[in-house]
Amino acid sequence: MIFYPVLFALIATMALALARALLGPSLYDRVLAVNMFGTKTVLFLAVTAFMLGRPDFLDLALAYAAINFIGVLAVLQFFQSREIRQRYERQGR
Amino acid sequence: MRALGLFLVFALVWLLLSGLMKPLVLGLGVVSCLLCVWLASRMHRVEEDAGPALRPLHLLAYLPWLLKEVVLANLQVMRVVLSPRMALDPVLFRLRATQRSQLCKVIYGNSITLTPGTLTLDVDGETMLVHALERAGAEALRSGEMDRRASALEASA
Amino acid sequence: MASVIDMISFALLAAGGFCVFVGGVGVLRLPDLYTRMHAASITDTAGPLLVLAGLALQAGWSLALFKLAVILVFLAVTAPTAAYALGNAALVSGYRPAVVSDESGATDSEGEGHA
Amino acid sequence: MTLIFGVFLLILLVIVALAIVRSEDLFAAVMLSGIFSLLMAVNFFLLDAADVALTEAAVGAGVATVLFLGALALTGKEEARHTVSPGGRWLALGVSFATASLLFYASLENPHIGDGSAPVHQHVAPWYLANTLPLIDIPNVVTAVLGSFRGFDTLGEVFVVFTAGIGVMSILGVRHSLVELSGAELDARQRSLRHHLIPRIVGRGMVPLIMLFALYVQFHGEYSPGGGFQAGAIAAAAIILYSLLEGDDRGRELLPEWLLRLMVAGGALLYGGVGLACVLLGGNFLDYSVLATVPSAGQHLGLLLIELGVGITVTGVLISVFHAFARRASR
Repeated sequence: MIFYPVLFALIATMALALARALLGPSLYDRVLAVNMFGTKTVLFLAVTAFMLGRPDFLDLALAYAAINFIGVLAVLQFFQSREIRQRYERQGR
Repeated sequence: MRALGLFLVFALVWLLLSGLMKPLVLGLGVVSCLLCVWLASRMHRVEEDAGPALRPLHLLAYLPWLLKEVVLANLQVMRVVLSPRMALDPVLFRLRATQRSQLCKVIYGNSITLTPGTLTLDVDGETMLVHALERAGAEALRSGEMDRRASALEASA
Repeated sequence: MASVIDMISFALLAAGGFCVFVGGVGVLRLPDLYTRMHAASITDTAGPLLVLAGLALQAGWSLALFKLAVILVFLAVTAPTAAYALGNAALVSGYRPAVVSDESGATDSEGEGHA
Repeated sequence: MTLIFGVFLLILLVIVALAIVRSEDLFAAVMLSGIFSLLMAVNFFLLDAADVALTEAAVGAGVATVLFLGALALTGKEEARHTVSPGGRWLALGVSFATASLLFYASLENPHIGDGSAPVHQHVAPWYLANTLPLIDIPNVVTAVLGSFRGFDTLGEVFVVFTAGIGVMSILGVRHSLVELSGAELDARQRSLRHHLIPRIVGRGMVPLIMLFALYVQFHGEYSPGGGFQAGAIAAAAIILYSLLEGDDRGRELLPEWLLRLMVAGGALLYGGVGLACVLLGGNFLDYSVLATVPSAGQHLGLLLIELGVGITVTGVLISVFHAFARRASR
């Protein structure tokens, strides 16, 4: 019972992050929304593990906490190499 | 020496994660820890500079101070977000980082980001590019207290 | 005794939920990417801190307590790193902040404006 | 109450799915599919399917976004415009609507969530639940079903992963050293996150820890959620993280390609080999009871080995696919 308020808050925040992901306007806002969504998921899974009475299921939250940031690093690398290519193209012209 | 230390840390993490004391699982744990030590040593073969080491005891003193800063900064940013007319005055500025070791510079940069209201955008040698939500946050960073405390984490070589 | 712990735990969890929600509102309300990242930072620091502390009281002295601590450490280490990566990606691609007094000259140097 | 949370999350899921389909900006679609995956994991978890949720977590959070971005770097950022005649559009709408109505109609006949009298709970499920402990002697029924009772299905899955890996490598992994690289391509290819201090130092610390966690998941599949598939994806995420930070070439130094190929084939071979060993020892294919003098000990050994095979193959395939994309990414 004591877990309901926090779960409601988390789901509401997920909806807000989703709104940001849909609204954009820039690509980076969408990345921000996904990243935020990931943290909320970690917390949601952790709280749910206790609500279901299975604290050993915390492994899931742990997995997310450990590898969720890899996606954002891939985003940085994506934009970086795109920028390099565009700079070369500008010089080429 | 370094490998042994890593192995002990990994073994401790494994035991606390697993909590199973069956011989088979413990044996697999030893194998897993050895595998991770091997991986870590392969990674560090290409390490260029290590820099002065981190002082663990100072870290213990640093963390509570950081916690206090994080809580205060959180309250500040929440106040901004909830105020009906958000009077924003964001600043983008460069900041000197006096840490010599890479690790301590990272700790400093991430501490700046961890306190809401300030955000490290780039690290370029001695300077960091920081975005602050309010001018007050920028002034607090410029006063250099966090920089000093992060530098104190380094062993004086 | 147990009920006192439950009540403290409840208070921590609810406070954490509140912080997370305020951060979410901030991400929706604030005007540009960098300012929104400050709001997201609330949900990455105060939120997990309070929620995981509340759960820790529920866990008591068990292995779950260690896992909660590891989750908190991982979040504390990776969240600012992800924020750096995102901010830097925007910077590299020449994203201009909406309102800012620029005292660094970083956004004028290179790149083109980018929606 | 769980039902309300579940319904709310499913509504969010539908919104995300519609947005993915509607979006013409492929980058936005990739990011939204990240959210889709997170929502799926939470939903699986609420339905008590922790093992599935962990798979979704490992693949969706660590690997999928990276691979999607790799694919995006190969193609364009915008979805290609394809022209459909109005008649074709109406036909497509009609077919979709008919299929959806049929599915909806069929779902009316479905048992309710958690209904104890549902057919699935009458036939094999009770048998699995009753016999996992006496026959195999492990607490996690999912692993028992996956590895032993239905070990043959899982063997098939491993070979699907194996085949998929071979397929991607044969399409993308073709060497093109003869192709002349321009300066931009060469530069972009060599670019890594090496000069970014913060991700680099943090990533270096995280890689061994993620790997340790992957091995923990691998070897605890019999006791808690996890097993070969999940562990393989998490381990691959660790190596992919290293490759992102230090550049693809250094990633290939850390785990050389011959080793990866060995892993891709060796894992599947190990799984099949265990099955054959069972036959040679006088049992049925993949009947691990004959592997040791005590049947349950044999089951333990068999499960350990086949999970290891699954983990090795999945790790090898995912890393190989990543390398195949990264090598092509700057073209």
